[in-house]
Amino acid sequence: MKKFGRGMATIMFGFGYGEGFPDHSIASIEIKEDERIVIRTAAADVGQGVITTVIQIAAEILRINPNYFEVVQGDTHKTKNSGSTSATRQTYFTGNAVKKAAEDMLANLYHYGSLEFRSNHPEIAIEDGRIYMYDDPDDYISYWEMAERVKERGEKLEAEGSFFPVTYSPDENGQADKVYVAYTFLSQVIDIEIDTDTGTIDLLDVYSAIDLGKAINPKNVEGQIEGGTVQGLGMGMMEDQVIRNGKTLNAGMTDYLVPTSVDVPKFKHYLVEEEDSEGPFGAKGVGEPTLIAAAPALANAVYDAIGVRFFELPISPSKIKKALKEKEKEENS
Amino acid sequence: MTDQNKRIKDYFCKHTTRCTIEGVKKSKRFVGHDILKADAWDKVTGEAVYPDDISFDDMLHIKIKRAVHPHAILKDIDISRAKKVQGVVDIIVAEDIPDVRQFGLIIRDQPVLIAPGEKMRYMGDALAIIVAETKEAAKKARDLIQVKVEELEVITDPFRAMEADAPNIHPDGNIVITHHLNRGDVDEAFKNSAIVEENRYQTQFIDQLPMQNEAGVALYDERHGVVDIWAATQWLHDTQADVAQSLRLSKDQVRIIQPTIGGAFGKKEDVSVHIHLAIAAMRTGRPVKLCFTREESMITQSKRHPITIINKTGVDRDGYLTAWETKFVGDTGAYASSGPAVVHKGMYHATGPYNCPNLRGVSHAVYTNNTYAGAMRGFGTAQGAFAYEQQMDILAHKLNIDPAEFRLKNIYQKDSITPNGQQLTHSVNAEETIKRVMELSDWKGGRK
Amino acid sequence: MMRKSPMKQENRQTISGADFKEYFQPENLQKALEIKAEYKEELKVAAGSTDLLVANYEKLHEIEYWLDLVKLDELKEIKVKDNKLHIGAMVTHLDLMDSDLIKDKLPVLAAAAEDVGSPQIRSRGTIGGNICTSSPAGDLLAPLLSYEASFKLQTEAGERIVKAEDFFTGPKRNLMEADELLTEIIIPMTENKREGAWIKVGRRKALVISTLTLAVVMEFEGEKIVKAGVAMGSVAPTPVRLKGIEAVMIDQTLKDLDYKALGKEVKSSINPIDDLRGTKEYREDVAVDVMVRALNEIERKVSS
Amino acid sequence: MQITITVNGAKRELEVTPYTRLLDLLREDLGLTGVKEGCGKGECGACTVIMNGELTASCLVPAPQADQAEIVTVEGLGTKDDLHPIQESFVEAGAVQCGYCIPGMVLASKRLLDEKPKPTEKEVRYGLSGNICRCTGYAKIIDAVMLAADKLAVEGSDSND
Repeated sequence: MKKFGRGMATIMFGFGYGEGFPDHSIASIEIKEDERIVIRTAAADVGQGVITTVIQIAAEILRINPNYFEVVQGDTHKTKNSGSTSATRQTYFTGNAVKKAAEDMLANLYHYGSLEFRSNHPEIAIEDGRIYMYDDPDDYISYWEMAERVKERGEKLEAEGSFFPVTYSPDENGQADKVYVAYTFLSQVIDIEIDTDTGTIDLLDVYSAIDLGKAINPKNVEGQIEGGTVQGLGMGMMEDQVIRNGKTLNAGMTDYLVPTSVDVPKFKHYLVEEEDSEGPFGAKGVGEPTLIAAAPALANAVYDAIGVRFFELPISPSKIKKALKEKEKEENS
Repeated sequence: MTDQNKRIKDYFCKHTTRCTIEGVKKSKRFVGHDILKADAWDKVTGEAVYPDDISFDDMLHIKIKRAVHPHAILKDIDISRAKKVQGVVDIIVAEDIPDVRQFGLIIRDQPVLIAPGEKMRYMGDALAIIVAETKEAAKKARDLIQVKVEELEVITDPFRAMEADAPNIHPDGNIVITHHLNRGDVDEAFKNSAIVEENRYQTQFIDQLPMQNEAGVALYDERHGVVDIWAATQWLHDTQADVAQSLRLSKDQVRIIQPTIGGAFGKKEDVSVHIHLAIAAMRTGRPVKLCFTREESMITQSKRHPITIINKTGVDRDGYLTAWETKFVGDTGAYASSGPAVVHKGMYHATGPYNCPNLRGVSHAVYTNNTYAGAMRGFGTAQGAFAYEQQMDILAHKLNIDPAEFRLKNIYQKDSITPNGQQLTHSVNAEETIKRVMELSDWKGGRK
Repeated sequence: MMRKSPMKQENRQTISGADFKEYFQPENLQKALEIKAEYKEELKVAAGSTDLLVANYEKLHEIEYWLDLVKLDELKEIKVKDNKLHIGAMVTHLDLMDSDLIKDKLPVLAAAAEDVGSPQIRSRGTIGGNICTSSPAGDLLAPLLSYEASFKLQTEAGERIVKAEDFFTGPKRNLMEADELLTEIIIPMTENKREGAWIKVGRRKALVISTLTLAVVMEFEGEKIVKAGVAMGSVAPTPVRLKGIEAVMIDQTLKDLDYKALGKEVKSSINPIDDLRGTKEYREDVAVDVMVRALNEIERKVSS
Repeated sequence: MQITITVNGAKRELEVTPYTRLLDLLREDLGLTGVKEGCGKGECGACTVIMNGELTASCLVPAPQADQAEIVTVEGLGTKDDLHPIQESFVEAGAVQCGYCIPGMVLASKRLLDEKPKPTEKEVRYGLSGNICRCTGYAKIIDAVMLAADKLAVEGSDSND
């Protein structure tokens, strides 16, 4: 028999290292004569897309197509510290650092532009890689020519930005004014079916609403929600590294199971975008929060389906089947 | 990148500098759009270079001989037979590198190689670095190394580890760190609660399981005295610092270059191949490569902490949370890694996004002889949520309220106070996420 | 955006020193049998290699003598002879899934083949390999038992036919001699109406080793069950045929059978263990319910 | 020992040992590092190639068994400047995160669409069931395959005109 169940969970996640730990990111931007804009950051792109995120942010500020950007990333000898890709911090920290660098660069474009045009900011327009006077768009200087001219001055068209918000270390009672820079919130509803013969869970649908301030790249945010949720569901129903007497019994992917394409549910998302955080364009981090609600929502759905609470993870078929049997016994007695 | 130019007119306000704030907000051309991922082209064609894709001519291969027991004193290590394997270039044991220091993310408690007389504390501890002309020769030599140990009690349970008579895994005892939370008057609040619900939750060891195992290549530039390491890390400059201090080099002498990273999820925060690669490269003067197998990766590198969570939660008759008492005991395994930060971060989130005026909590990260636990997506709060969100559901059912309504009653608003006493001054839209997810799922208080 | 690394491997073509002494890749069976006779247990036999390379991961270089059957086209056929189906040992899971003959005559075997591992494994793994590995969790094994398959074991000098139910002697053990090769699987056909059911239980929906498998095959004359094959995997040290259950079914109609009682009977006839894939208790309890499910499924098929 | 294989259309004669896996041969001897090793035991699909028209875990093929085989790796599909429609769909659908599983996913998609040009979502899920992805939760990958089916259908009808 199949039993339907639906569960909800709402979670929060304070991102950044917080707790008074020095947490910052440094980034730089350089406009080159050869039609490239180089962003330098040590932020590790582990697949989440920070490279694309910082390009979008810089492109937005510098008003030029993302195609022109190149990200120099991941070399201790070419980049300054950007902090780790962890704690859901890169969009917020490195995003802000890049935004500041880009803003500094934009200001410099105005500065050098006003020198070239012997004018001042209100009369100057900057867009799509061109600097010109409003009244004569055809007489423009490209960013690349500007880089050349700045070079001729013996300077570089380069800008650096950093972001270093303050948090405080909690006291012996765990109390402080600001422990984390901000919080991301997410609510999820998960629909499942339990096969009472085998104790297995079929994942049907997952509905998510995330308070992320602003999605710099909505599709990549969706990718984070889907990927994080599936990891959380793996935690909820199958993943378990079994270590007995110090030795792992299932070292390898034969018996350490994660969900396959056949196991995963369908998704629907809602992005709550109030643009009210101090991150770039109001964005907050999403990486970790996307995982956290899945296991409890699943546990609540299991309870909804069969009326049994599971306090131990993962909620495996063996546990479900045993619980069903005990419940049946209880109901019969 | 696809043709963004076509879309520029749609999103771009021509007189940008003269727009109103509102106009600027709507005129975003790139932020808020589905710009295609910059690195996707390399990745769909197989051109992206991951650490294990890098090779040099004349490159040597490394295998690591690892612990033979989860908790034992190394009495003797005999590499004489292994050295005779054809193609073996170097076998490095602790006595070859007397100056090398311990490493670790937060506490430097991990030895680079275990020396005779020292303890192996889990199955992933390294005993010898085998460097050979081929992978096969390195494997064969590794399997010929003979090790004698004196076995100690294997501590597998953090509660056993905390007992007075448990042997110390590290000199300073088995409790790595303890944190507390205290707000309001919990005992009084429980007395005045309509319902008090107490449960014990247990989570498991999880492997982050990024598809790409730890791997890397290193090269020693003798002229400049710089060792170049191509290997993944989630924090370039921190790994650089850890490697440099361990090898007693200046930071400038350790250059880490990040190839494309095949997933991480917290697993690539810790040093894995880096120090062994550097040592082998510096000793042999040749390029060296070390790739973990999946088994090695699972046994050696960090896990998600199993945490025992005891939650006691009170509500009043109207369905408002009154008090919350929590205890987190996290098994951080043989080494601290991120453990000193993970377990209490979980506790700091123990109540979820819900207003609760009275709070008491304690958390311990505890050493055992299991594979060490460190960072994984969620960092203690995923374990915590499994507990608090079931508490919320259980209480809703006991109160006979729709679980969504119960959450809405207690959900954080702007200016709510977190368990740490932090006032949430901005960007608190938790309530809206509940309302939106109810809409999206056509929520009717449980079953469809 | 990303620069191509100058260090990326280009055609290198270097070969490291080898331990192996001989790699035999005979092109006919006789030659293969001669090699087997000469080298016996020293040989590692490679069919689809999907088990061999897993079992020897990180120590392939230690294998001295290989016997590769991949060029024995004579073992890749599925044919009917003397009212029996003959399946060559080198027939892959994918071949079984795709064969009209198998789908028509042995649907339970075809269904089991479809549940083996992944597309990547099914295209290479063979029926002969599944049998010779003799894992209690081998997905094809319960169906072969329930279809009363026999295995042809050949040596250089001769051959013998062994019933599937006698073949398996323990976990990853069987009664093959060192000079023998499994060459053919022989399954009797019937004029009777034959229906069956296949159930695989695992901890996820694909790419998983079975926690438990059940294959039920029944032959009917009219409504009467004249023959029954009931077999399970992963519930004992070997795949097992449940003859006691079969005996209860013979000469009955489906209507006569008490499905739940039979399920309970199944539970008491198996001897599972606790392992990573499930507890003993789980396997026993699931056995009851999947037996009922299988019988319901057969009932549905018979009546439609 | 010597074998002859055709890789991405080019015929090669290669010297191999039995303990050279097809995976090692492709990666180390031919430099086709788009073929990835994720587990070495056929449990993850990162090393997937198309061998004689079928999906194959190249980590489980001793090189001599690939003698006379036709192999397609991801490098045989499209280049960065001229993506195959399946690769293009993966980029456009946002199906790529860390990318380590992607070459195998692209090949599994190709094999599926070669056989079933208009697959249902369920067929796509089963077609990809031998390839583990840890980043994406598969949703965008499934989208990508459906998108690729549409693109290939349009392409096919164009060439029929």
